[in-house]
Amino acid sequence: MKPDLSVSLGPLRLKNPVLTASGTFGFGSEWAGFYDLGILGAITVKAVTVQPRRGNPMPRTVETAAGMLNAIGLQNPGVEAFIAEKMPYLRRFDCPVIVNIAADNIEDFRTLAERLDQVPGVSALEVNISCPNQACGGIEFGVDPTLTHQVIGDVRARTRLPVIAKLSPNVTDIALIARAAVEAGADALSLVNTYVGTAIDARTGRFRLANRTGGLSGPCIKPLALLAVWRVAQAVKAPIIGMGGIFDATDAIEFLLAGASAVALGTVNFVHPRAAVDVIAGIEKYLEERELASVTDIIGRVQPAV
Amino acid sequence: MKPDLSVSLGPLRLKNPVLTASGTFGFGSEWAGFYDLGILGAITVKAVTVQPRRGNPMPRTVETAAGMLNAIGLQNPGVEAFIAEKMPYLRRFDCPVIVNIAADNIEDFRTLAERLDQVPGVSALEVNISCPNQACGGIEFGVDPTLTHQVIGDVRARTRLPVIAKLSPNVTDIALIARAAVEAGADALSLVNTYVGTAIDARTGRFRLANRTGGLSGPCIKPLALLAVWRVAQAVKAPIIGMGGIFDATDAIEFLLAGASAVALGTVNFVHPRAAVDVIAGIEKYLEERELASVTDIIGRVQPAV
Amino acid sequence: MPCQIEARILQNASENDGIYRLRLHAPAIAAHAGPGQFVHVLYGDGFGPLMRRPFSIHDVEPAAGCFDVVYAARGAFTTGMAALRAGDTLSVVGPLGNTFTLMEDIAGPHVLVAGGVGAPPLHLLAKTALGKPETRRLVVINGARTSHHLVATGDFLALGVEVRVTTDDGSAGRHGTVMDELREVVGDAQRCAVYACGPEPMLRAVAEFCVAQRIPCRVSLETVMPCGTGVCMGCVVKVRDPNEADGFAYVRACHDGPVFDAEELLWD
Amino acid sequence: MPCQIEARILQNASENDGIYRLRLHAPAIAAHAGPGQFVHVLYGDGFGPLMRRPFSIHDVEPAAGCFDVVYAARGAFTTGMAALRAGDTLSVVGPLGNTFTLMEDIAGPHVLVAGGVGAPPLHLLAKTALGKPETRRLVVINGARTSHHLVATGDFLALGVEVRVTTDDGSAGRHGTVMDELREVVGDAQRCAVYACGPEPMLRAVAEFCVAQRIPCRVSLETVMPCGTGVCMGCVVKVRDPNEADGFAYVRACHDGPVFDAEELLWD
Ligand SMILES: Cc1cc2nc3c(=O)[nH]c(=O)nc-3n(C[C@H](O)[C@H](O)[C@H](O)COP(=O)(O)OP(=O)(O)OC[C@H]3O[C@@H](n4cnc5c(N)ncnc54)[C@H](O)[C@@H]3O)c2cc1C
Ligand SMILES: Cc1cc2nc3c(=O)[nH]c(=O)nc-3n(C[C@H](O)[C@H](O)[C@H](O)COP(=O)(O)OP(=O)(O)OC[C@H]3O[C@@H](n4cnc5c(N)ncnc54)[C@H](O)[C@@H]3O)c2cc1C
Ligand SMILES: Cc1cc2nc3c(=O)[nH]c(=O)nc-3n(C[C@H](O)[C@H](O)[C@H](O)COP(=O)(O)O)c2cc1C
Ligand SMILES: Cc1cc2nc3c(=O)[nH]c(=O)nc-3n(C[C@H](O)[C@H](O)[C@H](O)COP(=O)(O)O)c2cc1C
Ligand code: FES
Ligand code: FES
Repeated sequence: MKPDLSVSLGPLRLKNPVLTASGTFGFGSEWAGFYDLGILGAITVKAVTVQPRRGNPMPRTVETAAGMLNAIGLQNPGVEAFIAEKMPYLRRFDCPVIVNIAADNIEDFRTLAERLDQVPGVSALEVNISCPNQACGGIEFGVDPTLTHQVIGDVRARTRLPVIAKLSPNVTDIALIARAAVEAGADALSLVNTYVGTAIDARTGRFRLANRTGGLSGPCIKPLALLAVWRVAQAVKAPIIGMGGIFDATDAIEFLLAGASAVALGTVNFVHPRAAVDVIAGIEKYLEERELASVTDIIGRVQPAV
Repeated sequence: MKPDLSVSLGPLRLKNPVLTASGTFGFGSEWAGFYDLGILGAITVKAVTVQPRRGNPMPRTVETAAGMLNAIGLQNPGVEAFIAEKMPYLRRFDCPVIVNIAADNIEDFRTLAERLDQVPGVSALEVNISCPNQACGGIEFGVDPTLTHQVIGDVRARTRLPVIAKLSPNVTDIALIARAAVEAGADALSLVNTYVGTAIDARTGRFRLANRTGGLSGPCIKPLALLAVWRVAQAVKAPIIGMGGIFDATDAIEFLLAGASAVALGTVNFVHPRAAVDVIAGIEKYLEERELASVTDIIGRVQPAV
Repeated sequence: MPCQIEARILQNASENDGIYRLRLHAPAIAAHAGPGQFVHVLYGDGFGPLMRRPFSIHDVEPAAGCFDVVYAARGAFTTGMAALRAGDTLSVVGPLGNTFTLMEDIAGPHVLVAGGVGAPPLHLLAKTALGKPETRRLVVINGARTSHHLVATGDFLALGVEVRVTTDDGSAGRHGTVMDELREVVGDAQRCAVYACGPEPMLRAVAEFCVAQRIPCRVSLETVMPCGTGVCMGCVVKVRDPNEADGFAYVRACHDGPVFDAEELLWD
Repeated sequence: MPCQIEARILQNASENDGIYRLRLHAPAIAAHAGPGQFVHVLYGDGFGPLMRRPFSIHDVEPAAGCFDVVYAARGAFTTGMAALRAGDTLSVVGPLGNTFTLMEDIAGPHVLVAGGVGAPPLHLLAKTALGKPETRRLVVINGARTSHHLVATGDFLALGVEVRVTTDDGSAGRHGTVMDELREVVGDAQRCAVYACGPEPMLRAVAEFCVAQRIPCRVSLETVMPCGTGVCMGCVVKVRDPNEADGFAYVRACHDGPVFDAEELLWD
């Protein structure tokens, strides 16, 4: 018998625990050549804002040791164009669509929650609280438990959709932020977003990114992301979508063992467009080899080294 | 004319800006086969505690993508054995010796500062505030500005040696901690210590480290460390010893451009035992090619990308 | 529709100073690739290098199921790739991006300006353009720093098209730049069309010249391309857009390009 | 005194199932290396793999300035290393660690217990021990899972020593483990000395047997070795130390070992 790969993220039931990470999969339409999007546990689309965003000047990305920095600047067509132009395509697949929403003020988060609440085909909102809050002098929403509570609470109050808080790892104590998000009503948590870093070109003496700083993703951050997931899993009961440097099924299983109920694939999509197919198959094979009936049998089951 | 490589770290004058990072160079005596320690700007030795420490059980380290995790657990012979057995060897070289001190309570930090104050050959103390403070329920000294101020202030009051605060990067705002350390009297700042992470073995379902968590070092953390240095350089005037993933002269120059007055080589010593020789030569060559008279001409001089 | 293939290397040999020709067996890509399109390449299972790198398609033999890439060994990726041998495999995603299409109603010559390793897409363009009714005259301007840096000159000559070589140091062809040749070709030929690929300063000079002279011009741009498939927004170029504030927008070089109309582009 | 050398590969060939013999030109290392010592190896400039890996010295030819390593292709590092060819270079640091020294006043045989890829240090020990007056009798017990996994059997035979082969499946030599042979050799020979290297469960069995039987025994241990030079404290093993709390201390396998007296060791 095939093992059962389905998992629950609060009210959201997924046929398997493999998602795409926001911003690394566009709005799905470029992927038709690689596989049927219907195989995915869920699709998480690129961050959507109230108004269209042009994004940052170039250069926007740079490769680093086993990773990359990005400073895209939330380029997206805005929520209205997203609904009109992107959702019709996404609705075609047998797969929940999670919409990642971003804003630099609370008002916009509320607007996005209300606007997306009734859109057919939208299965959940992922609230990207890693953006700098203009009203607080540019401090990220997600580094402060009070701001986190406020944003998640406000979104929660304006939608019947499941609410997923996407946490920033650039904090002293991520469990503290996780608790604030859950108390404010988050159904699930996504972690981690990127780690803030920079790169300098010694030859020219310049920053390599026009934006100076960018978000670090890829295999280099996996040890940090894995610990963040484990710590949050110890601190809260809410289900976790784990991500950060997952490149193959083994990586994904490590996140499940650490306590994630699902995983998201980010940077790997750029390198191995068919990664999701391999990761789903690899998790299934792992469970079969161990004669485990369900993927839930490994979630959070990591043991001490000796 | 050869460029001038000398730099100042507060009261400490170094013939060049290349140091070893604490814990990656032992107490120097294993290095005789690779080069004369006298070529180094300074030697920073492994953390010394009041009492001998046996350290953590094995496994203590694991390789990760472009990096490694370590959980050595401060294994060291204790301050008395250090002074009696290690200092005589270190005194032989034409090179300042920076002693890294660690403790899990304020009292021990005071004892170490007093005990090392008059030891011939000790040039400075590097205060490792990344250790968990027993009195505060295991929270790291270095993640809290008040605790940081207290430890650095207490060490400052008990020694005439230059005091270097070694900062933990596992914080929301490293500039805040840096300011606390400088206000408490630190002459210089070392950053960064390792990033806390973990690794899990999917095959066995176990943590890979006996200690579960460990500190991440190596090229994978360079983008994060470089930004930490740049941010702290914007926030305080105190000189900075930059480190985190430096593997060659180009990496070192990036840290100098970001605002470090000196750099320390850590993990690279394990991979390229002669790295310090190459980094010193590479910095000199870089300055020569640009006809710069002094290494101070590049410190903090990074420019915008475009 | 792009696909991902573990392609077998049929050949990977040095052509000129640091210039290599790579022949890959990948029928699904060879069957569809057009001039200007590229493949996104990765070698090794390790994470150094982590990201794929884009390379233009230089030539295709759909019948044999293979295509060629011509590349310069510069950084870590390309020097690593140069060490591979026939029989090794390479992961390729492609064909990606839009194509150079031959402009219509051009009375004069179609002028292909190929600077350095910008030659490959223009080689495939020349090959596909030959024999088409709209191609009355085809001129290739093939420039490089020195004779050692010339790329694909032999291939262009083998097509039987008119090739004008320039080198910065005069070691081959005209002592000068592709711009000198371009001005000359355009001067005596009204209503030509220009297609260019090469280093950014060259492209900018060609594009600005053509725009000023009202000569239709298409250029293929290179930017850093993390995904190559249009999903990351990391590769954008600045184009005119009257509907946007300040009159410009960022569009994806990998998906909306790499070939752009010179009229659209904004250079910083 | 260890040194760092960019060593040229003279040979890197498969010997048995996944077992390779690597010959390196590194005179400064070949001149000093003793049995039990190892070199710390790195290939490539990239960061995958990042860290060096330790390999025991299997044989030395100081006159030719070269030495041999025999290794199993297991993970990413060793399979990558297996793809290198003669003429390539490899960065080696060594010789590192302490040595196996022949125990004195041994009336009976010196028994070398070599499990799998634990054979190399014992091969060099056998070679250096031969002809020494204290070596009255030398017995090598050479065990592996199957005949395909046997390491260095031919080399031991070529030395002309007594070799007793065991395999878990009986595909070569005795059907059984090295322990079966060890018990037999010890049984008919009083006052022997044992030297062992191999997988940890085997080492532990050998060590515990010898300690119980009061047979002097030295074992060479493998732990993960980030630096190999004694500075990182990452490679420690647990040894008896009456001066410490709980009676044990951690000492460096790379610097204080890899060869330890079985009496000292504590197994978890
Ligand atoms: C559409 C397109 C087609 C190309 N076609 C060819 C070709 O036919 N032949 C050829 O020799 N080169 C071609 N290039 C350039 C080629 O991709 C770079 O030379 C290659 O990435 C260099 O990698 P490296 O690691 O060897 O050098 P590096 O030292 O890493 O980089 C050298 C240069 O390449 C740039 N680069 C690095 N990563 C990328 C990336 N992911 N995408 C784009 N640029 C990057 C760097 O910014 C730098 O300017 C093309 C680029 C693009 C965008
Ligand atoms: C002193 C010593 C001498 C050795 N001599 C030999 C020899 O002669 N022939 C031989 O085939 N093997 C020898 N080994 C083992 C060899 O180092 C490992 O097989 C090799 O590191 C495996 O690397 P890998 O990446 O291919 O495999 P991986 O998949 O990375 O690891 C396979 C095994 O090697 C271990 N390992 C990984 N990194 C290290 C490291 N830095 N140091 C030690 N172990 C590590 C892992 O924990 C794992 O158990 C020796 C080890 C030591 C400590
Ligand atoms: C190019 C790029 C764009 C991203 N855009 C977004 C985004 O719009 N919203 C968001 O919440 N996360 C965004 N992320 C973060 C990813 O969703 C993910 O959290 C992170 O990259 C870590 O996973 P990885 O290491 O697998 O890439 C982006 C990441 C990358 C690399
Ligand atoms: C094995 C190991 C042991 C370390 N021990 C110490 C220590 O005792 N005290 C300390 O302040 N930092 C210690 N560090 C941190 C390093 O000094 C340095 O801050 C860190 O490794 C980042 O630099 P790198 O990436 O160049 O290694 C240790 C690092 C490693 C890898
Ligand atoms: S490279 Fe990712 S969108 Fe173009
Ligand atoms: S490997 Fe570093 S001390 Fe042994």
